[in-house]
Amino acid sequence: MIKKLLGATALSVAMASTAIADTVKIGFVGELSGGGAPAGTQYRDGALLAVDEINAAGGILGKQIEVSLYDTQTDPQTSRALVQKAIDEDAYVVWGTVYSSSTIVNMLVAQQNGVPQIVGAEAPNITQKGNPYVFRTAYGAHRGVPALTGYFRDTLKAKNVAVAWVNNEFGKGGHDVFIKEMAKVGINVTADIPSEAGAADFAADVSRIKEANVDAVFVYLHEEESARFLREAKKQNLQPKLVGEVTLTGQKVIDLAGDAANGAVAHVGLTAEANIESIKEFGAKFEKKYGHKTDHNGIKGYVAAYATKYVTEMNGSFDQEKFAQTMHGLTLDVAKYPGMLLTTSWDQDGELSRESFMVEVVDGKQVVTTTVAAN
Amino acid sequence: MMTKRNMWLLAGLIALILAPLGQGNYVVYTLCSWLIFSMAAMGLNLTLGYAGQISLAQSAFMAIGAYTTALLTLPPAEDGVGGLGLHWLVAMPISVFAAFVVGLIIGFPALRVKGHFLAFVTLAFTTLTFLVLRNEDWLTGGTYGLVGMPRPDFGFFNTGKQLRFYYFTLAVFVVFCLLMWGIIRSPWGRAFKALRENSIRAESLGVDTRRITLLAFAIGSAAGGLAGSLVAPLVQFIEPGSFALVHSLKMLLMVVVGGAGFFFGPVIGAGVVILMPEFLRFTEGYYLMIYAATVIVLIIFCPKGLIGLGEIIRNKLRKDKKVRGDMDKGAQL
Amino acid sequence: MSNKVMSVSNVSKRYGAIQAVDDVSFDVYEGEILGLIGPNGSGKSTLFNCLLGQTRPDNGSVEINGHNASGLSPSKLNKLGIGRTFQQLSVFPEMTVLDNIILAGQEHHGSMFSRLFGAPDAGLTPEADRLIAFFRLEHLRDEMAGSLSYGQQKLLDAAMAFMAGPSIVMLDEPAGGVNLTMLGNFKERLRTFNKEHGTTFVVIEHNMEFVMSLCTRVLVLANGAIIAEGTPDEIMNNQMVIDAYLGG
Amino acid sequence: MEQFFQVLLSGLATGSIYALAAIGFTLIWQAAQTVNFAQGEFVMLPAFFLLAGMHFLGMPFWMALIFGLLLAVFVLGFLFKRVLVDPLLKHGGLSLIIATMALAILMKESVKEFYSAEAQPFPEIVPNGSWDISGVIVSLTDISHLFISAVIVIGLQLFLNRTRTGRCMQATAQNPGVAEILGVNVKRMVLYTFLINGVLAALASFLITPVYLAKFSNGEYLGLIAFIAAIVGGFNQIRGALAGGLLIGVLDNMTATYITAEYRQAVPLLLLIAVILFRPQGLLGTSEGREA
Repeated sequence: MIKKLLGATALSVAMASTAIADTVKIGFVGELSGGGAPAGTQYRDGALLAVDEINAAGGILGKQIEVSLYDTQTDPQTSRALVQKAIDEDAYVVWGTVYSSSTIVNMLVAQQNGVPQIVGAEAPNITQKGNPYVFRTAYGAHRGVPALTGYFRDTLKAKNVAVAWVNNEFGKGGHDVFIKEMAKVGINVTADIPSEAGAADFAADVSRIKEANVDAVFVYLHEEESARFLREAKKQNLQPKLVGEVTLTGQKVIDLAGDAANGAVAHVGLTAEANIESIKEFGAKFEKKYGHKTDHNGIKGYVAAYATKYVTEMNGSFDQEKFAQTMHGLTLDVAKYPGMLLTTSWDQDGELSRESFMVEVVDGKQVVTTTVAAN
Repeated sequence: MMTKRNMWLLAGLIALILAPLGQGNYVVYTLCSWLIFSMAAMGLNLTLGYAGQISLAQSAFMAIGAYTTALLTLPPAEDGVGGLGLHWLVAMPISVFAAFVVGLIIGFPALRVKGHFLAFVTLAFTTLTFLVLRNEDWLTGGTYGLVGMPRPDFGFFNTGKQLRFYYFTLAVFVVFCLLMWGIIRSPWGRAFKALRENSIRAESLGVDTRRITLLAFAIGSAAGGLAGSLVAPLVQFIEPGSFALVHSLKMLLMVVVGGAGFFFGPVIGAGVVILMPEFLRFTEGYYLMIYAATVIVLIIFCPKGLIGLGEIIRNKLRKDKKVRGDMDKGAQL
Repeated sequence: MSNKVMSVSNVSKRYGAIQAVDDVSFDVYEGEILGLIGPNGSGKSTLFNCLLGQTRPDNGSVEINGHNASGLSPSKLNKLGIGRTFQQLSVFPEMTVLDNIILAGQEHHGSMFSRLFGAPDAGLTPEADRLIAFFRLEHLRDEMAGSLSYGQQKLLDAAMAFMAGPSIVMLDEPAGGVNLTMLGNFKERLRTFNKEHGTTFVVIEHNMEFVMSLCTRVLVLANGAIIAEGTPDEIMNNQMVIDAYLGG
Repeated sequence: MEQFFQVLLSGLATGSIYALAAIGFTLIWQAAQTVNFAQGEFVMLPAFFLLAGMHFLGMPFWMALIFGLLLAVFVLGFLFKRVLVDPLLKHGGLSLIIATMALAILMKESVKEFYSAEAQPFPEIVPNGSWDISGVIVSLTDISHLFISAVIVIGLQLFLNRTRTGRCMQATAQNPGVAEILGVNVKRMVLYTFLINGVLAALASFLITPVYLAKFSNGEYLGLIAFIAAIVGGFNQIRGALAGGLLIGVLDNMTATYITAEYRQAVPLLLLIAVILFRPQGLLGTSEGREA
């Protein structure tokens, strides 16, 4: 608690000093408490790290960035109100939320007010609603999951697969894409097993997969559920390869699942473990500032802040409509724009693409096995 | 001729009319959701405060109201889940009625059991409602929910803008309060109160306790339906999670904190839950903790909630002034 | 003798090893004030509860005004014309005296719907005021019942029992905890009501003096059975009764 | 067939832990007419006491285990009774129910804010290991959960039936008035019941947390399951709560395996509703002493 209070004070001091100067306001709307806090606070920390750097280097077009934090408590309706509040308080751009269930609600508000919003959410439908003001920092499941299709078909040569997914908007998004992808390449999904968010007992799920006699399993669960699933799979001695998208091989999952995580494979859009200089450097800066490791949400927040800077400077003004226009179809090359960490492009829907990685857990560590080109 | 009470009510109404002026959209939005939750909580107050039954189903009834309204008012869709494109004025009464009927259907068997058993049955009902809303996506849009419910347009008054929607909500709120007040002071309301204060005595005076409890429960549910019917166009997005069990709990605590059994208690309770976090931003993540602790302290030391606390303080201040006139007479009786 | 208004036949109730009420039968006649007395533990409260639908007797039947009333709920009995008071204070403390009285009458007026959409007082205020005046509670009409003194609440409790115009009023220990002045007042009111309206009373009471001076007929219960019946004079001189009280 | 036995075994193992929480719930109901809506959080919390002991106070695992147990008994038994239940009993069941609901929120939020919002790994009480018996994986964890729960339940039964204190506690639960007349120190017996509930909650916590991982929200589902188990089995009996816990554990797993995963959570709830409406004394309960 003390750490938290100190953090809050430090932040307000920083703000007070910058508020005097000519500033540009950013509204950070994220999951700072509630179930989404682990993700939301990472997103915030990544973003604030970038803000410090940008401000130290002179800000955006000479203006210092002033970030106001709004805590959604991981509640979609609250997040909607808070995006409204951020906009009422003249936010130039809104950063967040990380949870898709919140983004899907609050993006309507930003759209109505013509305020660009850079989100950490990954549910496919966010960029499928024709909202010209929403932009991702990590691509949605409908981009990520297809990257795995080749792995199932060519590497694992799977004929029958199972899918274990969390039955909420996050899991359902990934699940629906996966089913379509498998149908395309003629792989049978013989066991289709949803579970509740927060589910603790995966004995039945794993047992059904075992019975289904599949070649591989696609595990699309949140981090904690992934860990519980991996442990149960180990307990029941489940043989098929466990394959995930982003979460399954996360550091948190490895910490929780222990050696049960070994051998799990995932396609990861962003990973702090990637053997890439820029990301390693970011990871070191992050750990130095906050005393704990970053994860993909930290990278997302960092990227959101830098994207805001680069796009604005390209426009030469703080015009929100122009911001959105510029960002559509934009590619930011990491060589020229180091803050992006990786070369990143956005398409006409605000969907993002950049290179990604196949990761396997070996001896409790994420190891990048292949790099997947941007799509 | 204005009684003191009417003066207060008028002052309150004027305050509500003036409150959103000059405020940003966010504040106006929050005020809207305060009024809406007040209505739901006032409905629950009928069940809890007057009839003395714990219900954890209020968010489920809000869900019934919200989804009914959404499905009736959404424009028909070419693909996926669409609605009937009806006007809110048509959709609202149907939603309220639907909540009322479901309230009767749930309440009829459930009220055979009372107290904590009713709490469990309603708790189960809320969770079941959530599961149905989530799983039956052909009707409810499942976990993605329903988006884009139109705000009602009354021709001369389009509620699309936030401020206008607030006045629309306020109008509904005032009408709702008048109706509730009518019920409370009718013989039904008297029977509700009698039931809470001494159900055995009430029964011996010919009050059919089971029927009256059921009615209190169903009317309370209908109020939940009305609130839901307003949530749909306010948020313009509904999904099962917005009506999960935790929201029922929240409303229950609103009633208790404000003062169960007091007409305007839930309005204050809803204010504490919805408006106070604004003023207590500095408490950060601790808000809910402080809130829960306050509820416990309040229940222990002042079971009548904040309104009751106000009364105690007022009586303390007045004590020396007023000596009860009938005291000496009472002593010799 | 006049008409039977209540007829109790062979009512029994057993709690574990204790036979609380043992095959009790008696009749109540229109317009009488019947006293039901007995030492502590004689079963009179249990009998009362059996008659009033609070407890289900093991066997036996009750008939009221020619209707079979066995197993009816208290609210149904009330509709059949039974008013009652309680041994413990049983008013609605956070309602006004007037509201207490109106509540006692409203369920007998109009339908469910007219009670919702009709007048808030169901048109009962004049009648309630008459009753309040009868029990001399006018000055407390708009006070909360909970703020009344003990004796006043007892009066209010009784007044509620009368409100619906019952044919039989059952009084459970009406004299308990009430001071003498008030008791005389109360007795006089009961007698007047009995005379004016011809209402039948059944009274359970400890206070012998109260019963003997009020009742027209007295039943004596001991160990769950009726051991004597008669006018107050007869009862006071009955050796069995004296034994039961002194020996019990 | 292997699948059936596999799921049955898992269901029994989880169900035996549900039973521990349900038994505590039942005891408290009997002794003090307290419906504890925070029972799930009571099972969530002791795991964090243990973790705090290990990580903040630097205790070795076994010492932290004892520390967690004692702290749980003190906080969830003694303090809960003194601070919350005693002052509220006079206001009636309604207030107490609402207060325990608020308590549940308070406990969850406190753990989240003061410890962590994220799930924490939790040390295994029992070593890993398993046997493959003709296709059915029998893990040491499952077996020991069943075994430990059985020992606790039998121990509790022996204590209640064979010791003087235990019999006094039972007399108090059945009829405090009579017990008082017979010279039983009723207040003390009620306190013992709360302490025992603290012990049961702590043990359930230590057994289930290695599987569930330590998280502030663990109690939400566990609490619900404990109520359901207690009510389905029969509110006024230990064996009822035991049977209810096992039944729900098995039923939950069987539903997920053979019927529906989407409506998995619905099955215990429907069972709950059916029992409350048609057999409110519970499947094994007797109707005596159950005035709602």
